[in-house]
Amino acid sequence: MSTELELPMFTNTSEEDLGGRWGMVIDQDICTGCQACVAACAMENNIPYVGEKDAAYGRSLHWIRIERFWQDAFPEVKMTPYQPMLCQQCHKAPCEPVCPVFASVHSASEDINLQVYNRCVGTRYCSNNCPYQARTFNWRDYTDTRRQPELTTLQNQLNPDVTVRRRGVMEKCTFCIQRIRHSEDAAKADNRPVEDGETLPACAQACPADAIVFGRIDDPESRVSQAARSARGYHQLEELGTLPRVTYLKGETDGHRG
Amino acid sequence: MAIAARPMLPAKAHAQEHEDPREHLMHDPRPRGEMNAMVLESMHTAGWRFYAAAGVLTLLVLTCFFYAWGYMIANGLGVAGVNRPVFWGIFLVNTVFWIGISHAGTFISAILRVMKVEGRRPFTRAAELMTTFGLVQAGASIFMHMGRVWLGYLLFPFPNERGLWPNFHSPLMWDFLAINTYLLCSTMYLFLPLIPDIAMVRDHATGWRKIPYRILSLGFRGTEGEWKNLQTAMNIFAFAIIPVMFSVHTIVSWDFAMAMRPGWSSSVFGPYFVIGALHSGMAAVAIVLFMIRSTMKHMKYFIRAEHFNLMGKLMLIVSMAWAYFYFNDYLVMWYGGDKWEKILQEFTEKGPLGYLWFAMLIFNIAVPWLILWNRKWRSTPWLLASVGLIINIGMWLERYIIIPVGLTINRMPFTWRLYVPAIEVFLTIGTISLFLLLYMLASRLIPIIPVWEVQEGQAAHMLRKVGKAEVSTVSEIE
Amino acid sequence: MSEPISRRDFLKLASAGAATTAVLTGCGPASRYVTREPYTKMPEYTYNGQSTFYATTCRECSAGCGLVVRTMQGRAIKVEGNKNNPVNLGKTCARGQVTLQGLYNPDRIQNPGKHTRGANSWSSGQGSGFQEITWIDAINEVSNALSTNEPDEIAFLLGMAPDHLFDLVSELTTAIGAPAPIRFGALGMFEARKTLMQAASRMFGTRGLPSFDIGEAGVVFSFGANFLETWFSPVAQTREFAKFRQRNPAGRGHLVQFEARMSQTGSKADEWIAIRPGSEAQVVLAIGRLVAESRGLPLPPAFANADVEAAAAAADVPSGTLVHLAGVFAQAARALAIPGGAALAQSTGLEAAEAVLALNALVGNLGKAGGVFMAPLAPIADAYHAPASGREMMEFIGKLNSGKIKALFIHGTNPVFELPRALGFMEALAQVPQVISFSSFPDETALQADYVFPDHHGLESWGYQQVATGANAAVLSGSQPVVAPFYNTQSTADVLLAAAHLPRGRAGGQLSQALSYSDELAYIQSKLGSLLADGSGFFSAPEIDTFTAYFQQHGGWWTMDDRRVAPPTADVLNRTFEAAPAALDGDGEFHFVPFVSPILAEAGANKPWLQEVPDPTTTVMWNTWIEINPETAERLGIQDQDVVRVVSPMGSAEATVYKYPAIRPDTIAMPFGQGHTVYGQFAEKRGANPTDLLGTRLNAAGDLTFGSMKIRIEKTGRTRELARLEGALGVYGFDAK
Amino acid sequence: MIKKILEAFGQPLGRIGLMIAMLTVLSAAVWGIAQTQRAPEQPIDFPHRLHVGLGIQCLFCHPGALRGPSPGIPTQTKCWGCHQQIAVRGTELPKLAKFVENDQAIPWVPVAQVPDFVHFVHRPHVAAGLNCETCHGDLSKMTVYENPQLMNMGWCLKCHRQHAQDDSELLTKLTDCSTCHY
Repeated sequence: MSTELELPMFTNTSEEDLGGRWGMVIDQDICTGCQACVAACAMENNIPYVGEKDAAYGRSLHWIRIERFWQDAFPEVKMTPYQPMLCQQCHKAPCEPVCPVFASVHSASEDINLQVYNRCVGTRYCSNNCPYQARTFNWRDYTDTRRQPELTTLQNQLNPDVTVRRRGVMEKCTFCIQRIRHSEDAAKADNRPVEDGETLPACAQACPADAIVFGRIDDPESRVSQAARSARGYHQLEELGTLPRVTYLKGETDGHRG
Repeated sequence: MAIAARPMLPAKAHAQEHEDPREHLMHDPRPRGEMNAMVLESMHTAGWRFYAAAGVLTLLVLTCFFYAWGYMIANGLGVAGVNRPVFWGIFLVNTVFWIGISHAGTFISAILRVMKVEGRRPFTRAAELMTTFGLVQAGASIFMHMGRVWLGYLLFPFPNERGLWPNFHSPLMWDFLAINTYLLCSTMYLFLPLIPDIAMVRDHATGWRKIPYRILSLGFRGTEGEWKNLQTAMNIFAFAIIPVMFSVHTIVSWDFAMAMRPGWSSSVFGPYFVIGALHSGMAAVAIVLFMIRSTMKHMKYFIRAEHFNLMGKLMLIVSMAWAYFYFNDYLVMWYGGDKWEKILQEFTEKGPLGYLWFAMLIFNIAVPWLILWNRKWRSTPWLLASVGLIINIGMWLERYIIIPVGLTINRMPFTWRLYVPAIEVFLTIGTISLFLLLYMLASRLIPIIPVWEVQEGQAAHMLRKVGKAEVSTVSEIE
Repeated sequence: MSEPISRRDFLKLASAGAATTAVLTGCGPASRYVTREPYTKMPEYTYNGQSTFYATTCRECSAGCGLVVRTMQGRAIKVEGNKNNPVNLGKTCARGQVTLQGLYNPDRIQNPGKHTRGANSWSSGQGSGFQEITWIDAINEVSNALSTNEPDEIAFLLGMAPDHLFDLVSELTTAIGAPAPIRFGALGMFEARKTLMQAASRMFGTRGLPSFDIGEAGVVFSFGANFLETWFSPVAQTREFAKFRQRNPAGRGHLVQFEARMSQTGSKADEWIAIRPGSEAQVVLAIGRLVAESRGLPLPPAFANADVEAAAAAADVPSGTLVHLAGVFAQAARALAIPGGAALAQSTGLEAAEAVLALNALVGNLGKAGGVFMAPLAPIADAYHAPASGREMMEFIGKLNSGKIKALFIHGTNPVFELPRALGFMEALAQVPQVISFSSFPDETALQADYVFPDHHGLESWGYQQVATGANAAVLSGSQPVVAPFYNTQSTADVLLAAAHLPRGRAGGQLSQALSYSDELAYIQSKLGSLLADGSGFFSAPEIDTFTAYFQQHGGWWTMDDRRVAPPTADVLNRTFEAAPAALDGDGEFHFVPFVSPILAEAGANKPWLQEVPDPTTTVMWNTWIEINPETAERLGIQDQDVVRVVSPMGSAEATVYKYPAIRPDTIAMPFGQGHTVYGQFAEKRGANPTDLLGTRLNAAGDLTFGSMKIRIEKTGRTRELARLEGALGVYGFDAK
Repeated sequence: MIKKILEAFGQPLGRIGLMIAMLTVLSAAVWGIAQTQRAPEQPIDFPHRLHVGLGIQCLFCHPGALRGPSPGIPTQTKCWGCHQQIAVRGTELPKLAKFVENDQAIPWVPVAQVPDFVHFVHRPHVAAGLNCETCHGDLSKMTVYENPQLMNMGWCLKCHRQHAQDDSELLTKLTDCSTCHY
């Protein structure tokens, strides 16, 4: 099939397309762990709540979670800087090659990892292979009003630009691709380029500390590119060579003393 | 060898060791008609025990297999114990386990056939049946594991208007294809040697029962030409299926070895899984032989201590090989000193599930090594069978430790959680019952003993006097 | 999938045909059978599939953040921040984000009705304690209550936010000569807001709220002020904090937090000093003294009585630490000290607050960048009206108990849940013959009402809100409906006005003259009128209608210039304090630190997604936990998942233990926000309420000393799993549950 | 008994019976699929033919197509805007009148509808110069709208590929999963 070649497939990267397209910078020094991003993400992306029992069993569907650990014991105890963890949109994503049905594919045009819900058969291989554990799975029909009548009113707020997932489907952060598409379309309508900061994922838009910066990393002048050049910058699990598109700025737990 | 053994053991014990070659099946021939009659009788004698057992199993299959699975499909995988980070649970444990079971069949019937190990003759079919039915369970387990099994057809490469194909980069895809191939091959390989026996049954069957046998026996009449072709076909398959068998479990291991996870991405997984498969497979054969022998008529004639002895030896060797591979991998992991793999090892040993690890080592290594070294013990059917059972539990635990326990540890410590099986337990029982049920039915529908092979062997064997001792010799049949 | 599927269509869906295709194409439910219902009369500016954005104000707390709500086909889809509003500059907190789940909450009260006290049923039906009535009758009831009772027999209890309803009711009460409305909110109680204000007025001689310029400060000492969570204006302060850390002229800011239990704010601190509850005042004074010394200043009378050793002993921290900290504070170019919440909720709370202000005066940052200011007074506000303090509430309760109050109107607050049970508000309600609640949700206070006349949800209603603090400008944040009301609800302001206009009784006559506004909108316009002349706003208009239109379009009106005022610095340091340890209640072994859940706050528990948003420090979801230091737990033989009972002389509460590494071993902490007995399916009978344990002690400013309780802890022998986002295995080791 | 059955299948008649059985099953499936593709019944049998015949532009009633994703289904205000001028005759207009006087929304059932996991935006397609007929067929020949063809992914891709021609960059963009699925 000649069409086979035109499909977005897992391909080895040649060095020139390592530039990437969309990127994010998260400053852990000013992230206050306030969870605004978590809530905003859920509201924007029609993420269902799973209830206490499933949440307790590690089935909550947060696309972004805020991690923190402890160092030492009382009274020297310190909390490690809050670390928002979301899909890193790796350029060489471990989740992509392992999906048997191309449900987890690389977007050749946007250079992010996609999850094609209607293609997903739920082998959960991608989530196993994701070193960031950034993928969540619909263990039940959390959006079925026949099972949960209380949803009938709550579902009035469902975002029509985002697919509502049913049971057995893998899902993850999309960098709010629907917003990217919308701004691209708007820009095209009055033919101009998409401006820096015009597209913001829900998390970056909500973040009160403005700790999350989003934009085009192939544009050296964009705010995100400049932030990414900070000396405090690093990538999660860089040693794996997944080329993540999210740059973290180290939080300085011990500030200058006096 | 016999001479060497004499001073070691008292004569009495010595006498019970089937040293006398006349006690070997091959040297204890019976007339064809009689032997056929025995096999046929074993087929259509089904007492109340048989029906009771079949009934219970059917009930279990209906509830624990079909109903439980249906319930899971309707309500999603939430009814199972899987969570984040343990996205893979017992379903894949079962898959690997059943594929392992299925390996013995091919090994015994193909490799031993190729190597002309005469002892194999009476129970090749018993083993091949295991292969086929085991694979059925493996396949079912894979589909149970899928979140949207109703879209399973997307795994098949079929031309469609979307121009989309399955992802041949995915080890899961290879796995899927490999298992299908293996199922196909092993079924055909089960069928070929079956033809003469089916023909035999056809000749004795009466009434409507004759029809299916007539169809299945493909009009085999036993002319020389037919035998020749059959032999050729079987030889070709025997050789061809061996690489398939090795590749299948290697590919299964790649599901893990290719993944980017601490403890999984290991180059030794391929051969290690193959050996592991044989380990559980052999053990399973031992169990099955025991059950056949003790439940079906006339089987004490066909399946004798010598065969258990043979199986025992095989199990011992395989167990040792398995131990070698396991500790090889373990040593490499430990010496490599990767941060995450160290943590994983610590977790498997000292973590809340550490007892599983110790149990596995005891079941897979200690028990067989302690019992199987002794010919007398390993020749004792019930003992060998129980060792087989223990080994199977051990191997199941081994897969459990690789999958759910291994998945608990990943590179994001914030997500580490334990896994508590839920409906998987019932579905596991379901697959086991289905396997047993299929096997029971098969044992009454087709000759569980390849009569012609036994007869062939008996015809080929004779005792020759060498000095005082009588030595068993076998001559090629052209 | 998003819209409900009608029965007929569902049958179709289930038909063999659809099923086959669904399977064959992998298309899930065939959504073409889902009927979309367009507006009957589509407003000309809306198109299908096109979003319309409305600017309004967040009502989740009284900070007054501006929102822009995305709506589609008459439905609110997403809440976003209003970029122009100076309070939040386009940002929101988690609670603001989840506002929509309040709007679409399945448990909203949908009709006005007569309600039998204590009956948890909110729609008509035989045997149900709720009898739906028409709005006409409802208005009659209100009018009766206003006219038949003597003026001083009428009382209004309103929410914490100084909004248009408060102004309207104030006018109403003055018109009929009834006592002025009382505003109450748990957040105000846990902030000890009155204490801070009183300290400011006593030190500076000016009324109003002080505001602290965190963003420009070099070193910030926060004495119990959880300014990143619920204190005053969290979103604004979080923005300031980010500036303080990374975009700071004075270099990366250094935060030191003094508190017994590490709050979310404390977790961001560079140094977290776990001082013993009750020792705050002493510590502040000691640091003041040390700062004066290390700066080589003459020791001001304010810190003369400070005893460093005693303070260190009382606080249970090495005196060396205090010396070191004083050094940090003294040497900093721009040092700032903030008094807040827990530190002021002690018998010595007022002294502590004053001492902190004195400390600021000592380093001379009053009215300077990175220092202390007085928050600008909101436009059209005559003064900043603080919510009621504990004392005022106790007096109010006394009045209710005395039976003087014949009719009580409650709107926007839930004192039965929020006030300490020991104050007996619920029992007091029983003494009131007629309680009318305007609550949108079946909360504990509405449960004790005779009538429930549900107000619109915040996103369905008009209004404005005077912003108390958070912005440098003077801000009046505007609200407008972003969706048509979903249920048969009515704006409380309209109900009151309608009632006032009914020509009946003595009150009626006066009222209809006094409150001559045709409706809520007219009232708001009349208030906005005074701003027309004011040219200092970022927009102005020739006449009121245009002005109102702009007001709604931009989500409010605010000045362009910085309206903060520098407090007078005169003789601030000449007052003297005696450094006495705080008085404690109860004889328990442990100090009790109740804190407001940063996620749920006082009214978030009925929103499922807020329940599922993990607590920042413990990552617990969906329930209440009790924080114990691991050592203490070890000593008491308490494991993870054990359910324990904390007991104070006033009451007890049960919840699952969380072994919290960052809390004093002699302290037990518990979040406030759960433990509702009613309040909808998501909140009902979930968790426990720490206010059940609190006492009635007041500090000098009349605020409740919720930090003064000493409690006992008992095992119950039961265990209950706590829903945590974190995997305990990874965070606390393999032997953790 | 069983023997008889088995033998029966051997007979030509039995064979034919078997065939028929198979055919019925097959046709049932086909019928099912056809069912889902047939236009559902509408609250009002709206005669597109008539209105198009009167020269009313598609975009007059479906203006959304110019601006964004969905062209929109006209509300009763839109219909009544003209029809209050026109005598209420025939079988359908009374229905409309009824909706208007009860002030109910007309529960139109969308026909040209893609599943929810497909995000189709009309604007770029209109901007690319496609006529409504290209996808929706000639409305001047229909009363109640029916899809002229299966609107499935193959159909979309075919057109996208044609449009891209040999512009590889455009092709990647137009065949990218994220163009429609998110």
